[in-house]
Amino acid sequence: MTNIIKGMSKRSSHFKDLYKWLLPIHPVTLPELIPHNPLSWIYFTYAYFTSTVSINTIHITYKDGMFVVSAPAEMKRLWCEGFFGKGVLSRSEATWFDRTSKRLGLGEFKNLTREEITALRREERKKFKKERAKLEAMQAELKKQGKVDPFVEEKLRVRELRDKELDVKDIKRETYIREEDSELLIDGKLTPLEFMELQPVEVFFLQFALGVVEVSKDGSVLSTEELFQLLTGDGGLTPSNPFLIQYIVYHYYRSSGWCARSGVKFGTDLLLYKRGPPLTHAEFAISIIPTSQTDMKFNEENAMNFIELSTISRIIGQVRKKLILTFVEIPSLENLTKAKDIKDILELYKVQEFMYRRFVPNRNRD
Amino acid sequence: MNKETLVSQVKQNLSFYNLWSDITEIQTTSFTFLQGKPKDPLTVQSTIDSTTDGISSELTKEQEQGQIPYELVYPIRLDSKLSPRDIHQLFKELEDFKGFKIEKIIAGILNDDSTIVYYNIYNGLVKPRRN
Amino acid sequence: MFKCSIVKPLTMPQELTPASQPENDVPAEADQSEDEEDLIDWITLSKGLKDYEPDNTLIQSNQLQYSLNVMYDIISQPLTLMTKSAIKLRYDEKLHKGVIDKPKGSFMNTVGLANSKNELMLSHIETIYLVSRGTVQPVEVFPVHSDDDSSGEKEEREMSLDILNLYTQFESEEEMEKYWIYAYLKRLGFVVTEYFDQNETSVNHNNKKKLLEQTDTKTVSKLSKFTSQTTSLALSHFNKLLLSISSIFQHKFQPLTTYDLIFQTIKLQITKISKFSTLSSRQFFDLNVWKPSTKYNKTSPPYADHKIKIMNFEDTLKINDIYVNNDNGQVDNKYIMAVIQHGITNYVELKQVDLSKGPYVRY
Amino acid sequence: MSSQTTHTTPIDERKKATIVLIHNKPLVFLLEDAKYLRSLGIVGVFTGTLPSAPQQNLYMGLPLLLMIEEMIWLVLKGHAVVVPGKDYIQKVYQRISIGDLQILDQKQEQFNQKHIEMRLKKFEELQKRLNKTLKAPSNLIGDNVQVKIPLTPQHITDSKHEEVADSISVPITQFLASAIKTYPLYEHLKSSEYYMLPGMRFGGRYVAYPGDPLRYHSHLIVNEVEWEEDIGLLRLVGGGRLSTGVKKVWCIGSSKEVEEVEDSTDPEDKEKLEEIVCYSVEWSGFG
Repeated sequence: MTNIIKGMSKRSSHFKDLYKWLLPIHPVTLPELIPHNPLSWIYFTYAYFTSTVSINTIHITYKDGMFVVSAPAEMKRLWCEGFFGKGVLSRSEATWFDRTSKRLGLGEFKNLTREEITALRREERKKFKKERAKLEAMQAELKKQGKVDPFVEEKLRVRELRDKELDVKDIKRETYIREEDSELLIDGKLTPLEFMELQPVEVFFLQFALGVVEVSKDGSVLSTEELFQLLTGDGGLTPSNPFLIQYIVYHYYRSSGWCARSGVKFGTDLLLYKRGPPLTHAEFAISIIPTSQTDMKFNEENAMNFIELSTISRIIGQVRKKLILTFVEIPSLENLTKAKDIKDILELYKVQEFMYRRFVPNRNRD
Repeated sequence: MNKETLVSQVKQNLSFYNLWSDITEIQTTSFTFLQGKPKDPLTVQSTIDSTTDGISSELTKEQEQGQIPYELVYPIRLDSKLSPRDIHQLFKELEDFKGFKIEKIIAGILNDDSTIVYYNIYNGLVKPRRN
Repeated sequence: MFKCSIVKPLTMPQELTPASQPENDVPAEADQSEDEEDLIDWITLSKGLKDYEPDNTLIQSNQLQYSLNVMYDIISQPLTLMTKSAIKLRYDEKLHKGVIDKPKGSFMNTVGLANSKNELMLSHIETIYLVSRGTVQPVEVFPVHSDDDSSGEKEEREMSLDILNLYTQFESEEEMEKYWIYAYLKRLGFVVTEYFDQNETSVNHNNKKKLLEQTDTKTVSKLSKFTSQTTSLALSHFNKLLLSISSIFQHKFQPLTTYDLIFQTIKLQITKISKFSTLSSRQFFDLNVWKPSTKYNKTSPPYADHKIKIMNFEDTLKINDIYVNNDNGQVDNKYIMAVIQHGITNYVELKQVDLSKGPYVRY
Repeated sequence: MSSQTTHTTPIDERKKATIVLIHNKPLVFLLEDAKYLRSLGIVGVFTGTLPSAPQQNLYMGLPLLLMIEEMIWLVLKGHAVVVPGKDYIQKVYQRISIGDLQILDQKQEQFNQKHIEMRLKKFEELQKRLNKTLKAPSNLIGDNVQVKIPLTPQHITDSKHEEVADSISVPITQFLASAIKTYPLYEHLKSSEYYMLPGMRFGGRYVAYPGDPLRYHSHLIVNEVEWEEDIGLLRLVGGGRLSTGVKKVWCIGSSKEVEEVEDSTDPEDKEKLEEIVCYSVEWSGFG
């Protein structure tokens, strides 16, 4: 979508550098091993056993049912190193502060943010619709009089307007200030209102699988077990726990190297990116279907009917992604209670994936 | 997440992401709504269901004067249940509160990743937009 | 519209039976339409001319009426025109099959089965399809009484069967739905048969397997070429990661020099769902399909291009619907589901995939 | 093949259409009936192969398949009778006499004559256009005459047929029970002048058009939801997003039960057992 905009190249070296880490942990580099230099052996051996990934713990606060990261550097890191979280006042990356500074005339004009580009495109679209409406009104008038419409030139002009590409180079940003904005400014400085919110599955992955975060609730830091308890809820763990099912799938894809993010805007559970939202479009959309070997009622409740499937598959088709139905088989309660730890619990679940794709016989004849 | 957080998150999103003005909370018997003015007027629909012919004169007057009409947003979490009965109740309470017929409520649906999507819910059948 | 029939007494002259006619008069499956094609103004029915809504103009209602008239004209053409020399099909109500005594013609390469008497036996579905497109002429023997009948005697007549009659012979709703899908695919030129299991060890299949293995090794060799990225901040925060990971995952004490190794370390052992204990009500496939270009041979058919399972739109998709077993109890990992809603069919391809191999491109 | 042949009898003068019910599928076999239903705003789905174009699936012929809801509506409004397929065929065939067959034979002869004339004319036109003499195709020569396979028993349009149909028509009550969830919504949309088609390919039970689908784009994608059933917000988002993308509106319809009908001064309202409530959903265009 965005790559039709002139003057923007996703594959610039700046991008490569900014997003060089896949996760907020980094692989280590071992020193060079030179066969004829014994010193390098010693250094190598030392490094082999001591070196690791650089980790600065990221601080997450749990309040009002939200997992919040508010330090700008940590927000940046979570975004750039694996695309975790979402700015609450942004489409994805937390860019509200920059955007608002510019809107209020506080900052310098840099690149347009994704939100601004979207707004501009919608503006252009409105112009086109207005012109088309005019044309159609004229046509309708003639039709009533029983004439065939002669507006060939006008039609072309309207079409041009429709197909016009945005050229962001020449666009000047206009400031737009409302009464409400006064509460954002303290001594002429913009309050950093935006924070990043993480999904429960993201938080648990960062803690349980990567160990790069510290989650605090009411001032105290939660252990992995306490966090697990918080996320799976009170009242005893059951095999059909919604968080568990979501997490199994999230972990399954994240640990396979996919960048997994929420798929809600397309009516699915997850989107899988080869890298992440600013670099590649999502390739797969995941719909999770919990299932059981023994509980047929559970299967019936969780199954999707073909009208729902058809809806989702069309939406996913419209945005040129592939729909994956990820079935998760839940274990028996007996096995669940026997499990020793969280890892044991998670490994009781089974997964199977099916690609669900509209098939057009007419186009599959040879 | 409690209701206040939900409402305040949607309110903040309307105010500082979508740049709506003049946002106030409306508390009916069982629901909280947000009322405000968008930066630009939202596309107007023509209603064709005969049961919803009584569009509020207040709104029409505003439109005639070229003003941006107030919109009503109902904040709701993605994992909450919503039945036709609930929607009926939303319109009913809002109409009782306002004292006139409500044509449209915007559902502000909040996901657990803080994404908020807005969908119009009309009372009755409407014609699609001419894209 | 003309109203007529081809009801004839059984004592019909012998020369009208198919065998006495030259072979080139046998209707082939392909060229039925040529004569009529110029009568149809398809353009008037094309989608592009649609309006947003009725505007009460005369122009619009005239346009609609014109389109309707064209459509009615097309539909009102006699169901099937054929020469009297056409192939006669005897419909056997008890067998629920059509029988062609002396089969001839190219269409038979893809339909029916010959019995010991060298008659071609057609399933009900095949019969009704061939009748509808005018390839065969269906007849049945009927007793009729005369108008001024007082003796109560009845005469036997060979009567041409009408389509309605054939429709009433459908044995179930499922069979009728299967017919619609069968006919839909046949009209597109596919070769379609009732489903039968094809040996998994056929040559075709083995080749496919080999191909898959080759691609797998290619991927692996590409992956092994990865070099790790450098980090400037290494040594300080040591072992927090290693410890936290090794406490949860079986981590071989080895530095994580690539993201590949990191991903391997944090992987859970998630088993695949492989079997399903409870069978679905629509457990088996319904149709085998070959592409039109296939060199199809009825006696030893090549491996089917598609297998089709028919579902109703009011069904839900459960995992035991997806796991369709073939006769050997093996699970098929790719097939077409034809979901039917009031005569309109939505085709869906279901294919087992494994995304846990990760994205193709890695850094 | 001219357009003047498609004159439809005015609605009030017309006899009822015959719907043949075969394994729960309501089918219409006569063009006159199909035209009549269309004039009432019922389109149905053509399922038959067009003999003139048997290699495609866009334009289809008779029989016409109806939805159960359409069948119920037609019977309740007195526009059609439903006959069970097998009984119907038997009854009609029982009444065929030698005399009938002779008439049919004559009709076949007439048909053959007309058809050969038509083909000859076309053949001559072709020769004229090409300005050369062609070898006449085999089906224009001699006794190689055309036959026609009928769609229905040829007595179906006789008075005998009506007798038969009336004598074995089935009451609609048994179907009302099975369609109880969807019929009220269908009826509501129908009375709002919509034309309905099955809508699964757009993600709905019905897709509704403001007029004949041959001329107009569809407006609504409609699903039925029970009054207290959870719509599912993910489904609402999906439906709203999809429909906005294809220039339609995603709607849900629900039967509001009798005790829910608010106090009304209109006595008619109080007699109503239930009322249909519809809500339309679309993307708001912002966010």
